[in-house]
Amino acid sequence: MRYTPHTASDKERLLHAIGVSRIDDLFGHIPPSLRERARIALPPGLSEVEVKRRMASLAAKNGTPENWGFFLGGGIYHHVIPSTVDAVISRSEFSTSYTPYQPEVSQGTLQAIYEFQTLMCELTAMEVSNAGLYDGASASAEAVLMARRLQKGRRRVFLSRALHPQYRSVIATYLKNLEEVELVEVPLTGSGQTDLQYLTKELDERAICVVVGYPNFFGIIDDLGLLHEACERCGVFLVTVTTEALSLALLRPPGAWEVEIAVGEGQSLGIPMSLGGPAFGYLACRKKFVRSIPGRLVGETVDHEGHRGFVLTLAAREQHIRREKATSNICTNQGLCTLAATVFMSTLGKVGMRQLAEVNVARAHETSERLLEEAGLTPTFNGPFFNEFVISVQALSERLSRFTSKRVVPGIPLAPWYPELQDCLLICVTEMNEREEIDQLVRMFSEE
Amino acid sequence: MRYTPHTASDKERLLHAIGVSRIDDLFGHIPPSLRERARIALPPGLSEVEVKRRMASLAAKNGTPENWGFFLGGGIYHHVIPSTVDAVISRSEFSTSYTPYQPEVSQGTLQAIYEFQTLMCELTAMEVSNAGLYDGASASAEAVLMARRLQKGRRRVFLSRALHPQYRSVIATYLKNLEEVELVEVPLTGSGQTDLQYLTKELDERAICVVVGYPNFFGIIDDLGLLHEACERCGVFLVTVTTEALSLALLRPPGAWEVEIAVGEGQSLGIPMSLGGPAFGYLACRKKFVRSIPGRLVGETVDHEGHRGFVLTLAAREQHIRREKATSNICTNQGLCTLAATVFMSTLGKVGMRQLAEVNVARAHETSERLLEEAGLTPTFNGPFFNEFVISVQALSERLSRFTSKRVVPGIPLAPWYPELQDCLLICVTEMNEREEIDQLVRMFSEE
Amino acid sequence: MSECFQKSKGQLPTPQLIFETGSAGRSGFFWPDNPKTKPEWIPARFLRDDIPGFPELGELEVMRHFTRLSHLNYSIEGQFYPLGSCTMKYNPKINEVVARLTGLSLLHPLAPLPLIQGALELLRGLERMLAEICGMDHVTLQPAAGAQGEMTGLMMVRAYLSARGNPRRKILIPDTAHGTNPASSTLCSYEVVQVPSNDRGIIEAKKVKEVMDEEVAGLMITNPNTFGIFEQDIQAIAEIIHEKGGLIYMDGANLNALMGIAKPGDMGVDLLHMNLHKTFSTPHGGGGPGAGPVGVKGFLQDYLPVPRIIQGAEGYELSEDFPKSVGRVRSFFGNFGILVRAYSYIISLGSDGLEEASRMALLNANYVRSRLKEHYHVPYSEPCLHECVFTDRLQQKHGVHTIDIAKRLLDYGFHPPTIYFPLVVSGAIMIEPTETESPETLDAFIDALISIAREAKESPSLVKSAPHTTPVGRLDETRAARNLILRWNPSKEDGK
Amino acid sequence: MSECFQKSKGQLPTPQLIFETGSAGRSGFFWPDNPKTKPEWIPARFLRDDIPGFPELGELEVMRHFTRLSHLNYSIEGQFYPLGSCTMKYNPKINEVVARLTGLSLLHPLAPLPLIQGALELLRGLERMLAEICGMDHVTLQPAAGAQGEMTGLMMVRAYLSARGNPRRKILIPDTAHGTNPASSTLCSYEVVQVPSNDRGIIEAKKVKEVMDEEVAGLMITNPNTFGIFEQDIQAIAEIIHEKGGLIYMDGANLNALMGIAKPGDMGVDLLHMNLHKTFSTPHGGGGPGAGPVGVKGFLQDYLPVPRIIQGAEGYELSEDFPKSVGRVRSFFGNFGILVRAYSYIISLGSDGLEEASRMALLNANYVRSRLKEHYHVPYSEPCLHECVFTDRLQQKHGVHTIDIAKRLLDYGFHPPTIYFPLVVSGAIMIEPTETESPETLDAFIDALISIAREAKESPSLVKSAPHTTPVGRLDETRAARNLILRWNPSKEDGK
Ligand SMILES: Cc1ncc(COP(=O)(O)O)c(C=O)c1O
Ligand SMILES: Cc1ncc(COP(=O)(O)O)c(C=O)c1O
Repeated sequence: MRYTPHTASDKERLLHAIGVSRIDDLFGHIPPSLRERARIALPPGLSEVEVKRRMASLAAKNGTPENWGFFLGGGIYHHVIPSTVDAVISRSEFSTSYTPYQPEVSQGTLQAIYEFQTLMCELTAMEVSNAGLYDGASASAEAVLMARRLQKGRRRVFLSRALHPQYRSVIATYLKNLEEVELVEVPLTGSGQTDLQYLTKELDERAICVVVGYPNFFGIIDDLGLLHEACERCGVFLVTVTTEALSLALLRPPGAWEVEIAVGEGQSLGIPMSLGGPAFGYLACRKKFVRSIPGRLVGETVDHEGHRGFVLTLAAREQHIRREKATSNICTNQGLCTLAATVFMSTLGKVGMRQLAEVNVARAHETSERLLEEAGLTPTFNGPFFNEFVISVQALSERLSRFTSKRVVPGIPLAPWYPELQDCLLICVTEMNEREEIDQLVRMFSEE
Repeated sequence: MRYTPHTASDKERLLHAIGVSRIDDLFGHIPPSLRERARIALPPGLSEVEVKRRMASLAAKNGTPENWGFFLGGGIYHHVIPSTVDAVISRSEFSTSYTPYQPEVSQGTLQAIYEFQTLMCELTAMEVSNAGLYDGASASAEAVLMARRLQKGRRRVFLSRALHPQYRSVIATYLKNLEEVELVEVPLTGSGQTDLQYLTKELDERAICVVVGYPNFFGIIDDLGLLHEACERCGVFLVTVTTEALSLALLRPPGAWEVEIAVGEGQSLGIPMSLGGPAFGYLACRKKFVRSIPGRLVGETVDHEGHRGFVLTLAAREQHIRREKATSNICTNQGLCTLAATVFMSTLGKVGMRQLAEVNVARAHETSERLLEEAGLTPTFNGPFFNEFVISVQALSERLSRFTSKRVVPGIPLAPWYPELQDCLLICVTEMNEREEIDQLVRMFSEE
Repeated sequence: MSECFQKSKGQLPTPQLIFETGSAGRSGFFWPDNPKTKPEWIPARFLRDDIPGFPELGELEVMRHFTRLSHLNYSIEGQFYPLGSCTMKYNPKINEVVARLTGLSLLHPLAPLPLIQGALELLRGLERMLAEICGMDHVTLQPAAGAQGEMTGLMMVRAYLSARGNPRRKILIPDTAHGTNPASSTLCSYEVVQVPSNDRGIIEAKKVKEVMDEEVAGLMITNPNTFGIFEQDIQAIAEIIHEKGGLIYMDGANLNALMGIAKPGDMGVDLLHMNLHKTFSTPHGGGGPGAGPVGVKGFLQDYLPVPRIIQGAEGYELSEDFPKSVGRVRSFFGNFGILVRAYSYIISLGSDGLEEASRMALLNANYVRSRLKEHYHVPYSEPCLHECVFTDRLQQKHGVHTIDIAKRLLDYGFHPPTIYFPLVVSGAIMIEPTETESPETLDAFIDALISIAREAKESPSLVKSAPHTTPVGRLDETRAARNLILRWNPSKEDGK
Repeated sequence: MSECFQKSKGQLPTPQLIFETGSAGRSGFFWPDNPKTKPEWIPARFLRDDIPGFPELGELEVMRHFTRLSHLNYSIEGQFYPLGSCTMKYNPKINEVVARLTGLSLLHPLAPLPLIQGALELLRGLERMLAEICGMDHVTLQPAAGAQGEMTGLMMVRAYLSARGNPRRKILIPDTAHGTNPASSTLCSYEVVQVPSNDRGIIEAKKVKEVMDEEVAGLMITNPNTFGIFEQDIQAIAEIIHEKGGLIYMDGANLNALMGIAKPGDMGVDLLHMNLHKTFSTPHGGGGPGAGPVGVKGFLQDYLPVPRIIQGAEGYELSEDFPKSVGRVRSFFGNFGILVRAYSYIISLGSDGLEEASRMALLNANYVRSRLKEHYHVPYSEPCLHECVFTDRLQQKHGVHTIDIAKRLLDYGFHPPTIYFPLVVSGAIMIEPTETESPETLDAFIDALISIAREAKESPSLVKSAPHTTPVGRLDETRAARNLILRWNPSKEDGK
């Protein structure tokens, strides 16, 4: 049998030691009515060769940037992954270990998490970071829940309409059953930014927090300085959500704008797109909020000889100690993905992170400029953007099918989420888009 | 720069410590005439992304069993490779270590080689095995050289015409400059075996050894019992060469026929075809010949506390000690490939090795039977075979082009090496050939 | 390995942090062009300086750093990992291979449907296979882990009950439950009512009856429970709950005990989550990622989270058009890469393989239990399924506690079991060997535990001061929590 | 890691052999059908019984066994590996990725040409790039390693000279040469005449002149030589050799010192081999596989081994139609998978990268030399290129020898340098840091060596009894050679 090493005589021996004669005796106490219907109706097991063939044939039915012109972003990005990343996370010492509850034999994982926490603090310019959450969307929801815990008595949560629509849905799901909370949507301005005037008007002492994308779903950079000012006036938390973590290597980080909580999705940092998961969410905040943080934290300490070592700490916030009073229900998180990000950030380092971010900005802006100049398209918004932007294309859906026939996906149509943005396309350009690919995009948009 | 960690200030610091001001000063003593012309005219370096694209585009110009019907053997076989194999040999502790000259910190490699030696002894039923050689062909040549050392005064080497033609070429190359050696080719019988009658007649005290394929190049099993009898009468060594190592899991092994030296190619044991390399050659023999063995040997010993440990041993045979008197010039061998084979054989084990060999026999024979019955083809030989066989196909080359248009490679045409086997095709069927693939082969041969 | 050496040499007891190595200006990344952001693209006030404290290392330094760190970890492929409730079984390497096929790993979740048909076929297939294994009608693959599955499930309970007029206030949870159960309940605004287990380690129908009323939304039950004991009364309990209009949510984290042996769907369970990173053998990765699909009976299907995969005219489609749905619980479609591994695992094993997996899991656990029961106190005499629980009662009289036994096991080269859980048993030692361990490994582990039981008698201080051979000694956890240092600080080292 | 623990605990000092574990009938392999060979297919007398002694393990046991073994090894990605003459540089991970592309790894060497055009294009490209780097006209990629390259080269020398009437009898080889040089000469029936190096560590033209005559086929010279010293007289020597009709064969194992700095082709070298597993960074794999391409000047091209890649009308072709060729030196086309890695490495670095690699290799070696020269005796004052040689002369007076220094380095977490080679210097310690090591690593290594020099004075017995911290202690090599045990023996263990 696959992966069970027991031979017939092994079984005999074990049964004998247990003192029963058949394996069925071990669960003889399970009601027969259950036993009778327990048989699983699935095909017989496959050899590795057959499994590989099956999976390869499924894989062959999909399209990837390897065989399609590819300009998709919207929360998941096609970025370079240095070969160090997979080399490290494939090491079974990392991939097949458990949550580091026994610190003496988990220093590898623990130190790596401590390094991850440090890197995320530096990247976001925040004081503390946890060890990671499921994804950017649930991290946003956790941030709102955390803000709510810290802002007792308040009940309104403002979500920018420029926040990733799926993230807004997830936040809504998480909050739905907390009846005292009210979600308010902050409209957009013509530059694709969060409407500051609206906020200034609406914010008051009832507000828990304002959640904005940074950059937002349209790739656009909101002015966190002004937003934070508006929030601060009424003691409202500003929560930033970054779906494109790479942007923080270049943009003024949330911490520099003094936001209270900065969360985001880490997929850009060395993790393949993988249909959107697994990657990881991160949550960083001011140190004074540390006891309200959801998820794991690793802290530095010493052993009995005074040697530095690392342990999971402040566990009293967590479900396995605090149960119904925990700061979150999260247990298994996305450990190996945060390790991938740690290796990614370590490999690129100070120099490489900046350079990669600049390459993204340059390619995206050059492409945008060419689309306006050479293809005569219209920008939907005029706010500054990182590596994605929205353009308006006449007869979009018709054009899209022409792109498909040429094996190009030029972007994400926005209408399903933003009815007001009919015929608008979110185009993402990263370092992975080669010159010829961009040329083709411009050419195809130029053709009438 | 790629893979050199030196920053400008690192360089400054090192130069200062050395006491020179420029790196060029370090090789100022190299004649200027050489310096002037030293510039390498190659394109600039590429990023990982670019390298991957370049390599993928080269790879895309090739055809593999993943996208072609594939019945090629002839010394390199498409076999299953359990995923354990790559998982182990990718571990950098194995792949990035050096030859285990420092045993205290190389016990991993040393023990694995010791296990390899044991496995090869068991597989061949010989008494000792070395740690591997370059490939089956050079291992054959080394076996002949070894036999020559042990059979002083003799000078004739008999090579079966059924021995892999490339191996015969390599043996000829290795022996060409040893003027006293004479190569004699032993003809074939109608059953595709080595001509015993010829041998019985020709062998005498001048003969060093007879080298035969087992199975031979046509997949056919020579009767080693009769051959060894003929050799033994005149004190001639019988050397067997196995290109399809998997066959030894089922066939009576060379040692059971009392051959003196058994060599072969190990590619079948867990190593991808990789255009024929790297894989490894092996050489096993009777224990009394051990001091004449070429290549490395690992032996068991103890440390100062009496704990078992392993070391390279009998190094006095080798080039780094014995120099021009060494048993061989081999130094770097194919270490990681022998490790792959060790993992392969350990994963399959006693049960799996046998099973896999039986599957090969069954598929090859069933295919052969169907080609004769359903497609009406003629077998070229009638000797018993393992997983490849020769059939005669009228108007072969014409038919081959039809196969090519259907993306099937039905076998290896033999005419280039055997002019007498015009229109003969060597067809190999392994466990990797699925039923549909075999059906297609039979169908295409059945079409007129 | 070097760390071991260093430890025994008394030098460099822990490796450097990645921030403590390297040299200014170094990078392991090479990119041919280095453009600069123009002010007309992004105004300067939105830009930052370099990221302070980020590492500056070459590629080799990065590899060496993490390779060395890896050597400080225990892992399944290094040794036995008998963590109760965690199902640390072997993670087949083939799954890692197929998950890395670029046709699966390079998919974009917002790509047009024709580009992801293979992925949707896989997901649909996995939904069906999981439903069959559990005896449920529908499955959602979205939840990222067991806890998110619980939350999703409870939201469905709430939505369903709300639709029938009253979401109700309370959830019954046995005292043996995992901490995520109550924590998830809170997230759904349910108040937790703890149901005590009896002296056989299980929940009795009559206890449930006592607390069940029309304000109870349902029962969250783990089966087999965290003692590894089958909840004998489950069918009767389900009747009681159902009669009063409540639902049965099963925590399926221990499904590894049940495959082919009993289907939750036949026990009266209305919905459950599974931990693919346990029963379905995706690697734990030092803490994730996992996946926590939720299976439901037909009457709950309208409440499943969106998007759902449906069969359309031209292939699979994604639909959000389920007005009763609890909504979206995470972005995109869940932890796809993990789902791929679980799919590959299930088709590798097939019916018989899955059943054999559970059977051998039971055989191994019972063997451990029967060999250790003379040496360690067994709190419950009930037969166990896939895991077994002991306590430190016999050792306490020598002053040796569960934590000491656990740490001493490290010296024997074994990872400790889960300890101090379930909470209802004092000093619990919970052992789940899983089916992938050989009898010889179990024997070596059992022998180590027996030897420790002897040491506890004969030289308790040896046990109490363990571990003696790990890269670091027992760590001061109190200090970590009091004097919080949660990140390396550049100023500390560089004197900046 | 477990082995370290076990060591310090004094139990299980070495792991079990794979044959000592498992259980009869177990296998890590699963295949759906299990047919039996019919007697009419293969007569029974040609069949064997089961393979005695073969392991019987599950997949997890296999993985665990080899994972544990791996932990007993030093490796580049674990620590610095300053082996002189071995060029243990970092092996970029990207090369491992591309070498595993199935379009490269699943190619059959006897497939029709249209199926291997990409492979041939790659090989042709690599031939050209290597020729450019060395300044040669043609390259063969067939030789499997340096030694086979030497043999191939000498066969070409012999074939060329034979064609001109006399293969000649002798080969001149410096006393500093690697052992493969004389061993390869023997294989080609050449008698070795050793040329002594002078007190500057190099070969003098006048020494060569003394021994050169019409019976000498040529000179085999390593440049830079195995001291890391550039053979200053090489051009003069080449003239002497050429004048008498001989050829210059260069052992290019140390090419890592020369890229972009000096081309062998400009030095009068007629042919040379390169070790791709050194200069071109393919991993050493615990002893291989490598590749030893040979570059030649135009006048030797007819003698290159077959097959050769030629450009045909419909793409690349393979030709054996070179009647003067030395023939075939191995099956198929060489170690293709290694050639792929070298190709990837070269295009990654490009001109500037290759030149920088050599420059940094020189910088690192000179730095080590300058910092250590006060502490260890330097036999030659000549400037060094990519490696440097010391001896134990200063330590000998305390009874400490090279071997002790080497073993003591293990306690400091470093792999020892190459020792007792080159043979001409007594107690040689040959250090080749390579370009991929950072100055910080060099400093740590140098500090360790300085500390050992101090220990040699102050506590020589500590050094002489090293290593103290390795999984096994100093091993009894004499016993291994006297009481030969070259394989595990089933009968020994099972009492069969
Ligand atoms: C019984 C039980 N329930 C729930 C969970 C939570 O699952 P996860 O860690 O995947 O969120 C666990 C995991 O440890 C568990 O053991
Ligand atoms: C100087 C020198 N020449 C030749 C060789 C032989 O090369 P290979 O080991 O690849 O056969 C070596 C390798 O160690 C070497 O260092």
